[in-house]
Amino acid sequence: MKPHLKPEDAAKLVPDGARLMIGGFMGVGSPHRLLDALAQSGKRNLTVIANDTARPGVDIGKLIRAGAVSKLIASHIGLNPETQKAMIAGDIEVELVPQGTLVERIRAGGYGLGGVLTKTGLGTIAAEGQQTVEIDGETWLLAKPLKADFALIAADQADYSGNLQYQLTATNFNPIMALAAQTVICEPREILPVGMISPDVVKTPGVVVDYLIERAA
Amino acid sequence: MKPHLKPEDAAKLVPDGARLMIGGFMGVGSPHRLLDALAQSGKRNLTVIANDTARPGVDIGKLIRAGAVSKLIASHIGLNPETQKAMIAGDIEVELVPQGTLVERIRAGGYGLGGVLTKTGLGTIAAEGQQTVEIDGETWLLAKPLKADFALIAADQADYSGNLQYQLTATNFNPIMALAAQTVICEPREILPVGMISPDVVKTPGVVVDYLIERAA
Amino acid sequence: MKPEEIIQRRVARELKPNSLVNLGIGLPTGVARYIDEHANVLFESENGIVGLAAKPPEGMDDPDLTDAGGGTVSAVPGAATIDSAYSFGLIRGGHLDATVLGALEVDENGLLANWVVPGKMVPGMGGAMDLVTGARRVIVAMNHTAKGAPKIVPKCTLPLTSIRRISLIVTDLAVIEPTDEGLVLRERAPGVTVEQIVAATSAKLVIKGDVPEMDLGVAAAAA
Amino acid sequence: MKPEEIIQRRVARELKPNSLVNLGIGLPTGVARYIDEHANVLFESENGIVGLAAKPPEGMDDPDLTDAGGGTVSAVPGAATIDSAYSFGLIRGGHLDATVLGALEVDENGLLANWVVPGKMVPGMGGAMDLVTGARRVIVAMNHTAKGAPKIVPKCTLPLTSIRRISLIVTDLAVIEPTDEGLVLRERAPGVTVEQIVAATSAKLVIKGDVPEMDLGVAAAAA
Repeated sequence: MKPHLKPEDAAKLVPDGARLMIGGFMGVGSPHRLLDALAQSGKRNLTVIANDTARPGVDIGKLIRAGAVSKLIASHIGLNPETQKAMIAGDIEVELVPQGTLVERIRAGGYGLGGVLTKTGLGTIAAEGQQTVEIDGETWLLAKPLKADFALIAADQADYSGNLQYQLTATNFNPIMALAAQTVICEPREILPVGMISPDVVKTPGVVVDYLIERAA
Repeated sequence: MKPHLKPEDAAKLVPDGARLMIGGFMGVGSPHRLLDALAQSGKRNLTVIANDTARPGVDIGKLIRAGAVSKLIASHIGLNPETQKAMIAGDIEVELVPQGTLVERIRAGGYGLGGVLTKTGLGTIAAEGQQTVEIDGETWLLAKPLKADFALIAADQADYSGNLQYQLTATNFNPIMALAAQTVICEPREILPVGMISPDVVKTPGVVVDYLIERAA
Repeated sequence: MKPEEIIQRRVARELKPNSLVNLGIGLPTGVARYIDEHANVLFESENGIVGLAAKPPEGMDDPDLTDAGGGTVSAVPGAATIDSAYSFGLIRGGHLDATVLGALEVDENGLLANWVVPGKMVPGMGGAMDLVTGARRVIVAMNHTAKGAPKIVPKCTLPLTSIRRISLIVTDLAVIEPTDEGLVLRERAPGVTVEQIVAATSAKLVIKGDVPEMDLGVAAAAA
Repeated sequence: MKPEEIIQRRVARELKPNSLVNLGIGLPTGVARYIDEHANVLFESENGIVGLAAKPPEGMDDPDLTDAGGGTVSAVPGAATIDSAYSFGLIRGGHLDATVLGALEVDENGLLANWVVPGKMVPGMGGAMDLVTGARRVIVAMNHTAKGAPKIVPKCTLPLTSIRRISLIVTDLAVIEPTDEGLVLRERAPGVTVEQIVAATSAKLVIKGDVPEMDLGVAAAAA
């Protein structure tokens, strides 16, 4: 059986300065209770890799508001003015990455690839300082792998052994991040006995998950 | 509704000299009836991209026995001596690719990537003549994308709109190949009305599938 | 007819039956209203769904079924949900037939800037760079001018979204196609003259013979 | 005890509780027999399953549930099936704790050749190169010699499977660990002398002090 924790105890596993991947897309499919606990725990200097920072004070936006984040790698912060303000003030170093490139970089990290080659961003300011590769006379942009200390993800169902299943658009970055971090903590909507999720529906095998967040009391 | 065909009519769509991706792993998850029809149709000069060629006279092994294949890109032919014999005789040009690299090359083709960087095969004869890329002083092998004219795949269930679901180890290369070919022909075990496969269980959205093979009469 | 409706109706006519389309948040989203429902145009959203449909009835929304803006949506029968990697596989791999998005500027080379105003607005590119680089057709849907200033300019002053030429520009005044010869003026909005379009455009337009009026798919009387 | 059983029993003791392991077809597959079932070692097969189990009862097999050799298998409760890309993501991304596979040759640098005999046998590498390059631990399980000829050699004469050094060699005679100092002889099979091992090995072995006998997890009497 997979170790299971209360959100506040999971938050304690994360040290100041940790590099986190956080699932979700505008908060949809983010580990809500875990982010609550983390924002309240007074962490500092976190690096966050995520699609976005949701809205002010919501989900990842809570970490931003709490001043817990010093570095952010994301594709979009347009709906969270607090993140933009912190970036302009120099409180958060922000690396903006095209969304498709961001997810491939995370996947490359999890899959042991040295990177992938893409056309996205090539020739734009988003490619400045980045390596290009010539193949058969064509130029491609190298997207380098991303890895993290922790992946904080959400799932719809988990079983006791940590097998995960996701629902609808709450899937997004979660299954990709589950492979790219040293320690994977998942907050599922519900936890079921082993065998209750069909092997074909499992999208993340439990063997890559380290901790489950217990259901709310 | 997705166009649906008998296997023999689907075989007619494939011209001599076509480049085919064929799903399956030792025949498991291969489009059995479609391969039957194709082997009987007297095609010549096909290029086949597949994990393996199954066993003599079985599934892709039927195409080999029929002399339909002039080029093969695969990871393993050890269980089909007929393929090995044809290779040694010079009747089939065989490119052997590590399995993980093969599937990433197919995925890169389907995902619009210029390639992926891997350590697999680096420094071995399997890497001869291939491009390497230096990143931060480390050497990686470039795995270039593969695409095809046709993907001939199998699924467990399809719905009328071509949404596909796969089962157990019959999944293998099928969902990856479904994105990497101009024309995708799928032979499902059963075909169901739209709405009978949950959106979360669909692994290949019907929009990338071109034809379904009808059930056996 | 409001400028927005002109744009949306005209873009709707660009979308082919059985095609897969991504509509940007805002004005482009409204294009869906004007698609013939029998045409079976399938909408996708880069946060992970193929088969997006309009907002659900009040009280029937699900927080786990949303569009790229985070708003709740519904879905058509036969929809499929996908992870972010697969979603961008569709977009970048040439499986998306068309994307419709807004622009800050488009230039004579057909290049688009729509993601950043340095020093002022830095929202991030989200999926815009992927969409503009990967979709088979990139259709810009925008007002012809912003506060009176032309948005179709000789050369983008803002950072580019992609170095790939877009396919078509549809505004409240005109339909313009970027080609090897430059920006070809294809159509005028109802009642708008070529001279008005030229005046509202700082880029050079290629004008060949008679420029027809847009067909908005509505009876002339209704327009 | 048969040579095969010695190897399988000894390898079984290398597999940690709660780890994910890939067993090659043939001799390595038999390692599973000797794993404590409470150790919760999870087996995967590169054709797309995590949680592989032994052959099903006659008549209860499913043609869609197979191992990498194409033979039908069963699965443990909580198994997950995955596509080939994900499968090699696990293997290449460092998620596989150990792979156990056979070898044609292993050399003093700990390099392995196991996929081709040029001009004679060209089966293809299948997943072998990925496994040897990507798994956290690579354990070679093989007979010490082939028809009397040493398989542990100064330098591989056959094409390498990977330029990565393997973790451990387990044979019917010895346990040998490739290290920076060379091939260290760690253990002897029951009743086998260091001299016998050295005689059956053409590579140089590093021998430090007393070399203990393998613990095969069976009572001495039974062995």
